[in-house]
Amino acid sequence: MAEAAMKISNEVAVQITGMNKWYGTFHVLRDIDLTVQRGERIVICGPSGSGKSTLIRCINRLEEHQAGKIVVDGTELTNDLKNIDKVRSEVGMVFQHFNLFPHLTILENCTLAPIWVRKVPKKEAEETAMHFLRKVKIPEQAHKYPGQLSGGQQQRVAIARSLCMKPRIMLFDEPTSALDPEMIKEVLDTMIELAQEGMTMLCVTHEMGFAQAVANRVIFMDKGQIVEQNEPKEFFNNPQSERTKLFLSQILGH
Amino acid sequence: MAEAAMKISNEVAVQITGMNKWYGTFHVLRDIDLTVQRGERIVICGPSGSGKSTLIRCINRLEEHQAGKIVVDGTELTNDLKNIDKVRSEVGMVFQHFNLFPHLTILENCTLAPIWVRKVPKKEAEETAMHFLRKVKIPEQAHKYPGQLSGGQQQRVAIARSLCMKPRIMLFDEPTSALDPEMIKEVLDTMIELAQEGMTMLCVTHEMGFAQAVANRVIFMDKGQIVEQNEPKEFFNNPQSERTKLFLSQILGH
Amino acid sequence: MTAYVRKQMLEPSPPPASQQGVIGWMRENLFSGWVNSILTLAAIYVLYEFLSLGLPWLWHGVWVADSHLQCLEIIAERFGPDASGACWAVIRERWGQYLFGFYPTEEWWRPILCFGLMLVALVAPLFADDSKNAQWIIAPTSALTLVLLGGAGAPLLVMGIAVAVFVLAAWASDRPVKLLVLTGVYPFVAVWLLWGGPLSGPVLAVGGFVILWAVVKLFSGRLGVPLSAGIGIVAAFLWWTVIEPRLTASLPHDLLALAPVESENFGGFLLAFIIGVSSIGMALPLGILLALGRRSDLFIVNKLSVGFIEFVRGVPLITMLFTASLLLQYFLPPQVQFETILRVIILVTFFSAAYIAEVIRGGLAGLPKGQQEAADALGLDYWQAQRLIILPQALKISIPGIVNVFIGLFKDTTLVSFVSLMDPLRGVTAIVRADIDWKAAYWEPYLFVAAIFFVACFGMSRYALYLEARLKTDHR
Amino acid sequence: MAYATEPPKQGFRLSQLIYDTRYRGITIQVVALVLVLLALSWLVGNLMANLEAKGKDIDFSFLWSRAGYDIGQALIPYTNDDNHFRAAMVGLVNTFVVAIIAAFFATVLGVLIGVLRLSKNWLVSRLMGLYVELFRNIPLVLWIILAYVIFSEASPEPKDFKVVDGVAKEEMFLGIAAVTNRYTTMPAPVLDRPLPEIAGLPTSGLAVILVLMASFWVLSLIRRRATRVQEATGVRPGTFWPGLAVVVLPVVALLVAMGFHLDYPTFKGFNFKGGLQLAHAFTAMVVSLSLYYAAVTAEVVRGGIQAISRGQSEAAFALGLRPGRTMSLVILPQALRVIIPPQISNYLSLVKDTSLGIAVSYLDLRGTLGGITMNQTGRELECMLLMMGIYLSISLILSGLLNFYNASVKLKER
Amino acid sequence: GTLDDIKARGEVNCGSNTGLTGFGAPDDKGEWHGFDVDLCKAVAAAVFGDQTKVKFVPLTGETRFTALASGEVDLLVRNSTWTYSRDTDLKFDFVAVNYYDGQGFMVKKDLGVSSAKELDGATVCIQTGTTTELNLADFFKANNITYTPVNVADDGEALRQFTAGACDAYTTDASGLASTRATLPDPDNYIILPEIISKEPLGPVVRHGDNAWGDVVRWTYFALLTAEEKGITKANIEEVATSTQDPEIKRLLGLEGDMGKMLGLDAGFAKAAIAANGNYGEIFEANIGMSTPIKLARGLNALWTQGGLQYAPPFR
Ligand SMILES: Nc1ncnc2c1ncn2[C@@H]1O[C@H](COP(=O)(O)OP(=O)(O)OP(=O)(O)O)[C@@H](O)[C@H]1O
Ligand SMILES: Nc1ncnc2c1ncn2[C@@H]1O[C@H](COP(=O)(O)OP(=O)(O)OP(=O)(O)O)[C@@H](O)[C@H]1O
Ligand SMILES: [Mg+2]
Ligand SMILES: [Mg+2]
Repeated sequence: MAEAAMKISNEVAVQITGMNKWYGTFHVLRDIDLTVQRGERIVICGPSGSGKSTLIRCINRLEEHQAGKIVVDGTELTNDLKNIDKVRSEVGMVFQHFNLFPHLTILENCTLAPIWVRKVPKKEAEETAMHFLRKVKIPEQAHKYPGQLSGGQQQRVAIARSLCMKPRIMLFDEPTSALDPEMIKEVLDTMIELAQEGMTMLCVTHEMGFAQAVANRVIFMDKGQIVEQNEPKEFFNNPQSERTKLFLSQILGH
Repeated sequence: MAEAAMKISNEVAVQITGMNKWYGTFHVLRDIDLTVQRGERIVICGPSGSGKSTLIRCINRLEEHQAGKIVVDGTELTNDLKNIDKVRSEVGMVFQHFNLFPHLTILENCTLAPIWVRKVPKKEAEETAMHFLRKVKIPEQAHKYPGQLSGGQQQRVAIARSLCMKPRIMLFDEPTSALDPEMIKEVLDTMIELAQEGMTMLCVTHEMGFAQAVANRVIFMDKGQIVEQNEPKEFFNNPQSERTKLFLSQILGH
Repeated sequence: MTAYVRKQMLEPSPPPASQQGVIGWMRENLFSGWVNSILTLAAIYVLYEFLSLGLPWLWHGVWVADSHLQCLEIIAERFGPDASGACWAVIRERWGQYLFGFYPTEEWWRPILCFGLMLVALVAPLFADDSKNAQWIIAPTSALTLVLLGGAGAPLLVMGIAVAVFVLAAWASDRPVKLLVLTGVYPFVAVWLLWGGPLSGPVLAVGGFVILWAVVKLFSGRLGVPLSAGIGIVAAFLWWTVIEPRLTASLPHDLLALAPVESENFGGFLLAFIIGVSSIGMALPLGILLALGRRSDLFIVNKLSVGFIEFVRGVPLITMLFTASLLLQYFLPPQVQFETILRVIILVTFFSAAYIAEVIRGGLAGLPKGQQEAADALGLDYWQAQRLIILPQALKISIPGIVNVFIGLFKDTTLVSFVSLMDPLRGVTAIVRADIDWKAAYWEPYLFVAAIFFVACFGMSRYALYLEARLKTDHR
Repeated sequence: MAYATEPPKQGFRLSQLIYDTRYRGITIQVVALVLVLLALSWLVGNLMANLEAKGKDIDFSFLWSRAGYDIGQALIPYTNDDNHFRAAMVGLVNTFVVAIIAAFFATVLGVLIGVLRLSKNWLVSRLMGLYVELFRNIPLVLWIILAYVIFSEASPEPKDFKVVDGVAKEEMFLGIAAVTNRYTTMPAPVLDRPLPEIAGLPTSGLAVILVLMASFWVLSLIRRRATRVQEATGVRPGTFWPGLAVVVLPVVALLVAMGFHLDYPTFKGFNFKGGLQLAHAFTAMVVSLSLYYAAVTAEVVRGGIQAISRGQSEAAFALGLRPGRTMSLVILPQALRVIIPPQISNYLSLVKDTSLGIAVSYLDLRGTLGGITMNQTGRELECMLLMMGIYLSISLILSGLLNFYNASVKLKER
Repeated sequence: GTLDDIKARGEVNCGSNTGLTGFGAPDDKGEWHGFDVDLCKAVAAAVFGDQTKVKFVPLTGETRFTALASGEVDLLVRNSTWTYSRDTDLKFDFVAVNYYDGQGFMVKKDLGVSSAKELDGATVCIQTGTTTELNLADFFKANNITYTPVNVADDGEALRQFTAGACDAYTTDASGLASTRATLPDPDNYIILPEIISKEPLGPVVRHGDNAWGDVVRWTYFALLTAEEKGITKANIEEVATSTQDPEIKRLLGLEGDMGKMLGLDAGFAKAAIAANGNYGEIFEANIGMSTPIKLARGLNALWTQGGLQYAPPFR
């Protein structure tokens, strides 16, 4: 893969400072500071329950943070609904369990948000949708329903659906962990392609191959904190913290 | 593996002539002719939907054929229930999804049919069952329930369950395709052992290693017809029909 | 881009003050946002209104009085002339009728023992593989039953037998399946206990079933189950109609006899339970057959089952009850006469069979097709496969549904008052109010009955939920 | 024997009836059919013999003889000179009126309660849970009786509303409605210039319904146009106000043309005059059925919403859809598939449960045809048959609807 | 016939009121008492010589005739009015009239009404499935005034409605009104209007066509009447039996002739019936007479010798 193709600008895409979050009295995220440049591809890993999902869900306000500041693309996330709408239409998200809408066809899944949120004419929305479906290599499934597709295909539809909103940032929450091994590859291929086109990405994943191939930075979280972050090569070959070492030995030993 | 150990007698175990079957108006099996000698081990392969499962399900009358003749062990399969009962108690079958009875222990799974169909005393049935469970290497699980076993173990129980009926012919319908890779081997080993003891076997599978190791004959089906059959070596190295070549290139290329 | 390594792990800190303690809890759960705040205030207002209406009335309740008028006098005297209050004295005076109808007071121990035994008999099918909960049911049930038996003045011999049975049950509860014998004989024991008469009655009745079983066992190999069952039923019928009456006549009448109790003395919750439990019990086999019939691909069998189920489900229970009490006699030979309660049980059995059939059909549909195929491949015939493989699993899945059918049915037993049986809601209440002393007691009986229904039904529905949850996690 | 060159052809043997898969099914079915027919003929034979012995016959002509009794609540014209058939129809209409009104309130309340039960507000969700459990676990008849008793025991007498020296003992609700211990009174819709009746049909009401149906048709046209505009330009023109106008204005115009106004009940002499006076039997039935089925509906609604996993709304939010749109485009279409089938069954039970009006002598179908008529004419068999037939038809129609709906919304799967 | 069935069964099935104080209601032990109930007991005594061999089936106005027609009960003693159509169309036999009644109205005193004709526009509580329902419709029609019916299932419910004020007037048989009024805590606040709008001959009912059984009931009843006429009471019956010289009494008590046999009963059937709860007058007084809370006068139900209508044909 051509590393050169992926360029990082100096613009800031996401800026998180001193962010804290509690569930009840449980302190899930502690003093998170994170700056993501436009075009950066960040992989987040860490043991289960360390707050990875919560962190990226805070970025498009699926969860509310209680202290600190999150600025996405220049818009600060507060209780202001307008800001939240703005951020959400700039940020795409792909879930572990795809969460496609089972009562709509693939095409309708992809055009729903553009039509109702972006107010794009239907025809145009459908063209865009077909474009992205072609990109994820399943244009011929456009008129089927999600239930008729395999898991890998569904996840690719989920990616296409996000892309149809033309987001500037994409969030992935363990996009491949609910898939059978043979399907993981098709989804990762799609994500790699996306990365090569310069999309800003935050990706929670344990696919270390993927991290090494495309990430600019790997972030290791534990107990709600960012414990270590580094370039993938350094991170994998020369982890600094004890915890990181332990974690890596576990997942790579697998 | 000692090829010499597997001897084929001249007795006919299964004789299928001019057999046809339709689902509604859909012609699934077309003019099937097949003779299986006692002691033969036959592997059936072919693309999905080609009628492999239907063929072997016809042999113990899980499906009814509409034309032609099927004679199993000298008994013709007609509408006569007595014949059907006879054939079924001579023919064991192992399914893709094991189909163990979840409300019975492993031992009960294995003794159920001998007790109720063969009218064997319980004690004797249990001894036989333990014998075969030892053979498939899980005697220690006898008092557990199927849900407590791994997939590979379950499939081995399914094989033992069939064996307890002392069948003269065994049918396998993709016995390993629902298993994780690491478990496939344990099941295949059991099957190979069975083959070495001279059991007549018809096996639908795409495990080509297995076919090469134990089969006397490989049958390739497509569109409800037997397209090609040959010894494994010949079949794999020197396929005759175009379709076979295409198919082999696909599954071996995988 | 900078590499970063955290030097010092942060300890969790408490959330901001606004999220903590009672205040935080209230902010979170009661006053998050103005919609919620309004809802909370509205809810508090509604609660206040209800409590201010009901509480004083309950608080002013009078438990001891000879008549409703006296109640009113006592309340006026204690709480002032304008105070209103409940007159629970009517319940205190008449609770026996609400529970047992006119069942003779000195024989109350019989229904009590019956009920205790029922719970123990149910343990085997309901907790077949859950010995811990089985013990949990058996222990308090036994204790409570024994206490109640003592309270009702049961004879010492009976107490002894009860103790023996419960000890036996407790001993067997490590593997509740062992208690299935008890489940099997329970119906006959219950009939004997409730209606009385010589012990030979139920024993001889069992004989019919034994004959049926023996015939099926003997002939099913050659003739298939349906045919041999038919022969067995005919044989059993002969036994019941021809042989049993003669035997009964020739046996001494007072052999281990309990004082007979007439059906019309049954009333109150005793009646509700008898109708509910026996209908469900008898509906179960019928429901299974109907469910199998509905799934069958034999055209006529299928249509007959569907027709029956849809007919029963399409007609209100009350019309069925009217039919039972008013019209059934038209369809029977004139010399055949049996009691209303029995007829109601039969019709309610049909009624619940249709609903149970639907529940079981759901259970059957929930089974993978492979189970039937595996049974076929092993050479089991249709009835063996159903009995050994399919039904045990389908029934297990269906138990919560069946419990829910039972709850519905139990509530519906109140309708039998419209065919002149003494149900707890209207039947007993009408009798109580026919007494001049209690003519004006409107609310108390209803509330009392409502409370009992609530406790019973709520308990059972929780039990159904618990089962459902357990089935869900029961991957094993 | 010398000619036996080919195996003897197997003829039909009796044992094939049991052992041959082709015939065995037929055997079983024939046996079952014969048994059922035998049982039926036994029953019918008994019936005939019994009727004979009692000198009765089966004859439906009593339906055309004079009923002779009055029905308090008759929504179609009826006097005691009309025949039993008409009385039965009055009862049937009463059944439907209670069922429809109760179904309406049960649905509205049930949805509300079901949604509130999922509320994040602790107190509210607990209260709703209490409500649901309370109603579900106590027999419906008891609720009916309780409602009835509350209305007649715990409400003031009409004369308490009499204004004496400028003050009344009891105030009317908003000055237009009141619950008294005799009846519930509320404003009555009155038409000054109703359309002439044709063949006893309430044409004015039918006209209103027709106009409403036409309005809704126009509304759907407006919506379709809005969708077309949206598809073309991306912006959906507002449909709420035009829609409201289209639905409301024609009906209002028609009502005004027919001289519609409300007749308010007022207290005159010893009683309320004017307005609608609803009998307690009716109100008790409506109230208790509504409340009871609201609880049942609430459970269905809650189940339906909970069945749609949280992931669906999160995905919609992540795509930038607002909560309102998420509800209407993503959650509801899916939840309805889960909710509607059991809800149709609930409606079915509700219709059947109107027969519990017997507890308060509400004269529904069971009260007229299966009650007074049956009793006065002694035609219990005929009346029962008719009644069962009618209930059965209603239920078959409803379950037909259910099947149709199920087939039309089935999710496509692999 | 029915009589044989009853003998085979060992008890008489009697359809009774679900609970009308004085006429038929169970007490807190489940024992049935009342004017109608005692007639049934007398019949049981006549058939079996034992007045306890009777089973009471409580029936509402709506279910009573169906129950009788279908054979559910052998005898209906539940203040049922003898009418033409019930006798012919419903195929029943009214074997006698044990109570001459008429339909009346009860209102609250403060309604200020003194005649039923002033009830224009009133709400009237009425039990469904009764002749009163039909009479009411006829009465208001004849007087060209209107009313709103409030249907109730039984007497208890009617009373509750009426006292709660849910209806202006309660209409039923005058005897029922009296019995109901008597049980109210404040009977003086209620008045029974003078109009009797119908004739209500109440009596025991059996199915058409089984005259043997009808005769049993009829003559049991007449035996009670005759006993009153002849001064035979529960207390003195034994003494009368030993001392009497009156041939009719002798026939009645089975001391002479075989009257019982003609009915298919024992010779002493009438004696047993009378001994059960006394003669007609005793039963009347014990259940609904002036000494009870119900306080009904004999009125029309006095013996013919005392200016009433109760008249028994001779035992001969
Ligand atoms: N809604 C919630 N309420 C309370 N606690 C929660 C909630 N959601 C998550 N948590 C807790 O917060 C912690 C962090 O959760 P999170 O899902 O972010 O972890 P994660 O790193 O994504 O783990 P995984 O790899 O298992 O997905 C966990 O301990 C979890 O139990
Ligand atoms: N019950 C049925 N009714 C109608 N068509 C059926 C039925 N069962 C199978 N078929 C069809 O018959 C054809 C052959 O099915 P079969 O299961 O025998 O194929 P197969 O070779 O075993 O395929 P696979 O490798 O996918 O198991 C397929 O096209 C299938 O869709
Ligand atoms: Mg996570
Ligand atoms: Mg297959």
